[in-house]
Amino acid sequence: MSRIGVFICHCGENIGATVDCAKVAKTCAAIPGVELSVDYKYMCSEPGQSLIREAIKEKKLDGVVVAACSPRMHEPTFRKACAEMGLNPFLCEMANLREQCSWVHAKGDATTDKAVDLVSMMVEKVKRNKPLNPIKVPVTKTALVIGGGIAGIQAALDIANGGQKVVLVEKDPSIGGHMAQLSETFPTLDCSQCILTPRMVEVAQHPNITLYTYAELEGLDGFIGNFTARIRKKAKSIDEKICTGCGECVTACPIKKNPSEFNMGLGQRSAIYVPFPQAVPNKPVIDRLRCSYFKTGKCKFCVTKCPAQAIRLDQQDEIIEIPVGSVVVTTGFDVKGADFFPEYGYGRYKDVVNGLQFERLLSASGPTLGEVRRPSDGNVPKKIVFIACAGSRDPAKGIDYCSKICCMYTAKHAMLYKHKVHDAEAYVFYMDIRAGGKGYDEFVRRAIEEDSVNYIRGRVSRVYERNGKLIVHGADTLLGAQQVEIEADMVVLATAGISNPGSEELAQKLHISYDKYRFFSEAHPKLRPVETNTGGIFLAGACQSPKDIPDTVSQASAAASKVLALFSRDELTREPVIAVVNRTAPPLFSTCAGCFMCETACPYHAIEREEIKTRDGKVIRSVARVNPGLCQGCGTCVAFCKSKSIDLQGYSNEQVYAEVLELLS
Amino acid sequence: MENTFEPKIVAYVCNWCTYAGADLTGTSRIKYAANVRIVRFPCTGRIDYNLLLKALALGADGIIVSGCHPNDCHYTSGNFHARRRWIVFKQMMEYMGYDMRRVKFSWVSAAEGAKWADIVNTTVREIRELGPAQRIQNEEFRMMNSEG
Amino acid sequence: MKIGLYPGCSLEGSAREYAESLHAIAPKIGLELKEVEGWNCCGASSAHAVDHLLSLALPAKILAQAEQQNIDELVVPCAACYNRLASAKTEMAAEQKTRDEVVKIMNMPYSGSTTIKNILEVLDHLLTPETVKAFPAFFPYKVACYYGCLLVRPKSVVHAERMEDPVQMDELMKRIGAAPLDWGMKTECCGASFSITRTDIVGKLCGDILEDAVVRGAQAVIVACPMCHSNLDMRRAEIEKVAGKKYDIPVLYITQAIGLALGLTPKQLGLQRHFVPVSLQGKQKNQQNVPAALKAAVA
Amino acid sequence: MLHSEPHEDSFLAGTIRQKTGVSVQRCYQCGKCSAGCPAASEMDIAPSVVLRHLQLQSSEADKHVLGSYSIWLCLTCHTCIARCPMEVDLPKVMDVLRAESLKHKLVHPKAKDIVSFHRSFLGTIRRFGRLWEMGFVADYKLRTGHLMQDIAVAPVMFEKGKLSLIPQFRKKLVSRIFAARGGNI
Repeated sequence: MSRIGVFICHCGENIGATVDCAKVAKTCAAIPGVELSVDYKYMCSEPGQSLIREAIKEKKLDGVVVAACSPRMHEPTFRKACAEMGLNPFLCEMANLREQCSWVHAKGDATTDKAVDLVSMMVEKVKRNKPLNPIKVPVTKTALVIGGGIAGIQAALDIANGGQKVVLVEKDPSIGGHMAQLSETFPTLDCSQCILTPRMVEVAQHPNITLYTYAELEGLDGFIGNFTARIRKKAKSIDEKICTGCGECVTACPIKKNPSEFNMGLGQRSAIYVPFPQAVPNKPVIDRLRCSYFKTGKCKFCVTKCPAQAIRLDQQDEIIEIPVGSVVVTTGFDVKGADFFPEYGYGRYKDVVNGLQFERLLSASGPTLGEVRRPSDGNVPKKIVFIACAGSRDPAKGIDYCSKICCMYTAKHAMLYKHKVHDAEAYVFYMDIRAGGKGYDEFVRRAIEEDSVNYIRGRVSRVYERNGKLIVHGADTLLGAQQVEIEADMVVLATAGISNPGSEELAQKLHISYDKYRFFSEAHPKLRPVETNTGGIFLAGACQSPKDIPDTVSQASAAASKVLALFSRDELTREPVIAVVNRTAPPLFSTCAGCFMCETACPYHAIEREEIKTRDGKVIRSVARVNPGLCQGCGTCVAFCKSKSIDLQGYSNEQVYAEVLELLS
Repeated sequence: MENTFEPKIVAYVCNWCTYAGADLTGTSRIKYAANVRIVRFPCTGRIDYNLLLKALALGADGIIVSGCHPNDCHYTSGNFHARRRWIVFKQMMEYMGYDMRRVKFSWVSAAEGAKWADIVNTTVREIRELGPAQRIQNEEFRMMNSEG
Repeated sequence: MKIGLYPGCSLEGSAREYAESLHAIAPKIGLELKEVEGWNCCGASSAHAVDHLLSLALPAKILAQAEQQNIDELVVPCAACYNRLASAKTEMAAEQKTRDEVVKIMNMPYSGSTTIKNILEVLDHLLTPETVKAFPAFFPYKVACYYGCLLVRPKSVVHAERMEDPVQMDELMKRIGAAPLDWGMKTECCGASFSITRTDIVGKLCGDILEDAVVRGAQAVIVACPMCHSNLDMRRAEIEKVAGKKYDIPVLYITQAIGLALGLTPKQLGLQRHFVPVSLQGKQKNQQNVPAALKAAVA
Repeated sequence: MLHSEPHEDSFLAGTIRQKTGVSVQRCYQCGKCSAGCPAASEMDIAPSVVLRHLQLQSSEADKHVLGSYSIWLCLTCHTCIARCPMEVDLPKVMDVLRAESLKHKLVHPKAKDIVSFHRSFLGTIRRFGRLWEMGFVADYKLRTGHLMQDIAVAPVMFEKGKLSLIPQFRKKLVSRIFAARGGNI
């Protein structure tokens, strides 16, 4: 016979005025198994709580029902109170007499009757509650950071400086990402590489960071604190340990006319290459799709020229497995190419470029060494038209969203162009100027007022080429949409920022969700901006949505702090509200029939197949097992289980049926 | 003459959307009929249809099942499973000749306090019209149970 | 290839040479045309401007008639008519309500089964690189292929790929030995129905078109639309008035260019009907671009 | 012209939505249509501004649009909708506006010729089933009084066999259709 204490709260007038609390207490006292049933003005108040604590001690209660406000409000409070008296907190339940009774019904018997029902339902439940203990999961204190752009670099450094181990994986031959491609950065105009490269070096040298470039994630198994990452190290065709990065091979390579990814196709690179001078690591890789040895079996110039004999043409991809406790996804973004725009020439005009290409033309390390020159004939353009919202906010082209960074970098482009070519004219066609951010609007105003960049509010209808000039047809919507025609030497499209190719596959490997534009989804748009729905996996930077460097870096640091918080303990504790598969004595072992319907139902891949073996290792049968680390406690599997072998702690069949029985009998 | 029948209505709701929504009905002091008793679950995905059959077998006059809107599920997909299960259940019950107007399935988010009150009130009104429910007899129950 | 023909009003009048050249080349390229009997005007540029249902009913009736005469494929050489017929078909397919109204108005059964083809689609099907090998002559000129609006827009009606830079006509021209230019006015508007009411606008728009063609060294403008043709050819005086300069560049229907490649006489192709004399002979700037097969053919 | 009366249906925006399904509120005034419109330079209010007036949903704004020259200068070349990021079907809107303008007798004085053109055109079709160009042009001249216009072109056309003097009568082809829809002509 259980000894349950029932405590009815008046919540001042909130419940008391509508529900006859005394009557409820009195009626409930009669329920078999109820040791004590009292009402009190404020149960959550200190005297109220000590009332409960005292009762637990004196009456040796083995269950508590507090009938007060919503459990969403005070359940933790009362469970804590019970725990203080050594009563397992999961033996305490609340009946919601305020939000779902007194506040929504009129004073009267019907309401009081309902209150009694609600309480007695909980009494019946509590009778069947089992003491539960928080689940403890060990934590592997190594973080995997995917993507070596500024977000990945920042996250990796913060975690590493926090004293934890980091594995940084980058798919390209060097870290640095898009930021390494930028010329100057708004709104301060400090040189991108000058602020980035020191950090790249720091990453390479940090004792807590293991860097794998030219590598990609193959797969991820496990759960928060206990992942296993499979990483493919693509064959660089060199032995990094002995390569000195002298560059002899690069000079020797005869296959020089390959479009340079780093220079957005505006420059060229050899088949064995270092993407850019400040690359980290500063050691070459062989692009096997371009290398003539891998195409024809002949050449080997690099092999013969290499003083260190570091070239390894027979090298194979290598797959390594690393245990990690947490993952930070920082895979960044991509931009649309100029060929995305029929009305701007389908990319047929060499002098119609996108923003990232223009960055390379402005950059001192770029193909023109920082002089603005037309890709077509190498002349210095005297008149450039910049088109904002090229593809962004354009449902007709399938991109409804604002890419956020274009307004600022377009102002920067126009400004830098004017600084470099003094007698130049710069026109910017825009729809709105979105310059929210510290010093941002001031920056745009500077472009307009001090550098006299010509801002025209309107979208460009068409760009076409006529004897070496680009004819731009626009309109000035501030002059009644009067038509504007500009004969430009160059057109720069602020093309939409889009998710990286392959982001979808990556999301599936990681079991994280993504939006219809294949940007990764945060767990909550406001309150959990760097978490994903999968515990232990965090986001930072433009892989979540297009964003500028300051936002990216703050997100990266935020994600890093989440990881450090996770790693601050040796074990994770979680609410024990999870599913369990029953176990019985041999020869049955479990009533689970092994149909694994639950496996298909579980959104968290928490169901594992456990093989029951005889002593000599012969498999008798395989049954389901719930991984307590992965299970979030939704109970979908319970509803699916035909043999009722799986049950949800805290909401077990026994408990909920008891509630229903009590209510309807 | 005025209809004085007070139906017993059981509500199976999920903790994250509808239970919170019902709390909001309270905090916004919106009144509704006192005939409903809420049983709280973590997710509609947990609500197995034996629970509905049991309630009907025990003489509930009506049932409301309510959870998060599609795509809003706290557990990403529980409510989709619930919806699929519901469709099958409804067809099965109708096939067996049960009047499914007594069982309501709805989405109520944590922000839809008014909607919750509205659902309860309409359900109570409709079921008052229908009158007391015929209890499902035990053998029928067992029969369907074996389906579940 | 046996196919129904909807000529449309212009081909009986101001664009007679378009009809003549079409019928002249048809037998030579294996095209058998069956004219829709008792066809009426499609309403062209006026009906839609005044009454929407009228602009649907007129073309719908033509299609209904085609159906009655078991024509399941219909070629519409006039780009304007093509566009009207296609739009009517699309709109009636999209909206059952509209369709019922239209059927009620014209009081004829309509199933929407007829496939509507413009001249380019048909020629593309017939003028394969193989078939042109047999051509006696070729058309070795630098040409500016002018599509105008109605062959490429709106995309919901005419499903032209590369709406901003179509290439079907250029492809056809290449096949008969011409050198189509990459120019800027392929799909700009010529002023269409303003040929009578606002000749000044037509003058300006057409001026821009001819200017660009001439600047890039075109020897002829090729069109597949009577409206474009009449504006560029018959309105030459207004064009020159606005531009303040003379343009002697001729404007040919695509069927006429093909006719010349087939060795037909200017008379057979109705070239004499043009306002701007078609004098191309003797300035064949395009020898080098002529496919070997064609060189052989003329040698 | 403030957003005084709220209810869409009582304004052109409503009529347009109901007749064509186009919502003028989708337009975010980027001006791309005006930028590409071949006739814009001649218009009294640019295409995007026409839409802006419709968005205001006030009787003054609506009246202003129906009385504008622009709606008659639209060539239905579809350049706007081909490039519109919000896919607002402006040509469809223009068709409705012209019909409404006629209905409410608000046609811009300078547009009289264009209206006459359409009337002559459709009148000829109504009478002959097909377009008899000679008769059509003659009819137009009589309506507008531009008797001398094209005095140079016509003879040449005739001489080049582009004009036929005698029409063929195929009235019956279209009589039914015009009986049903000829109201505006």
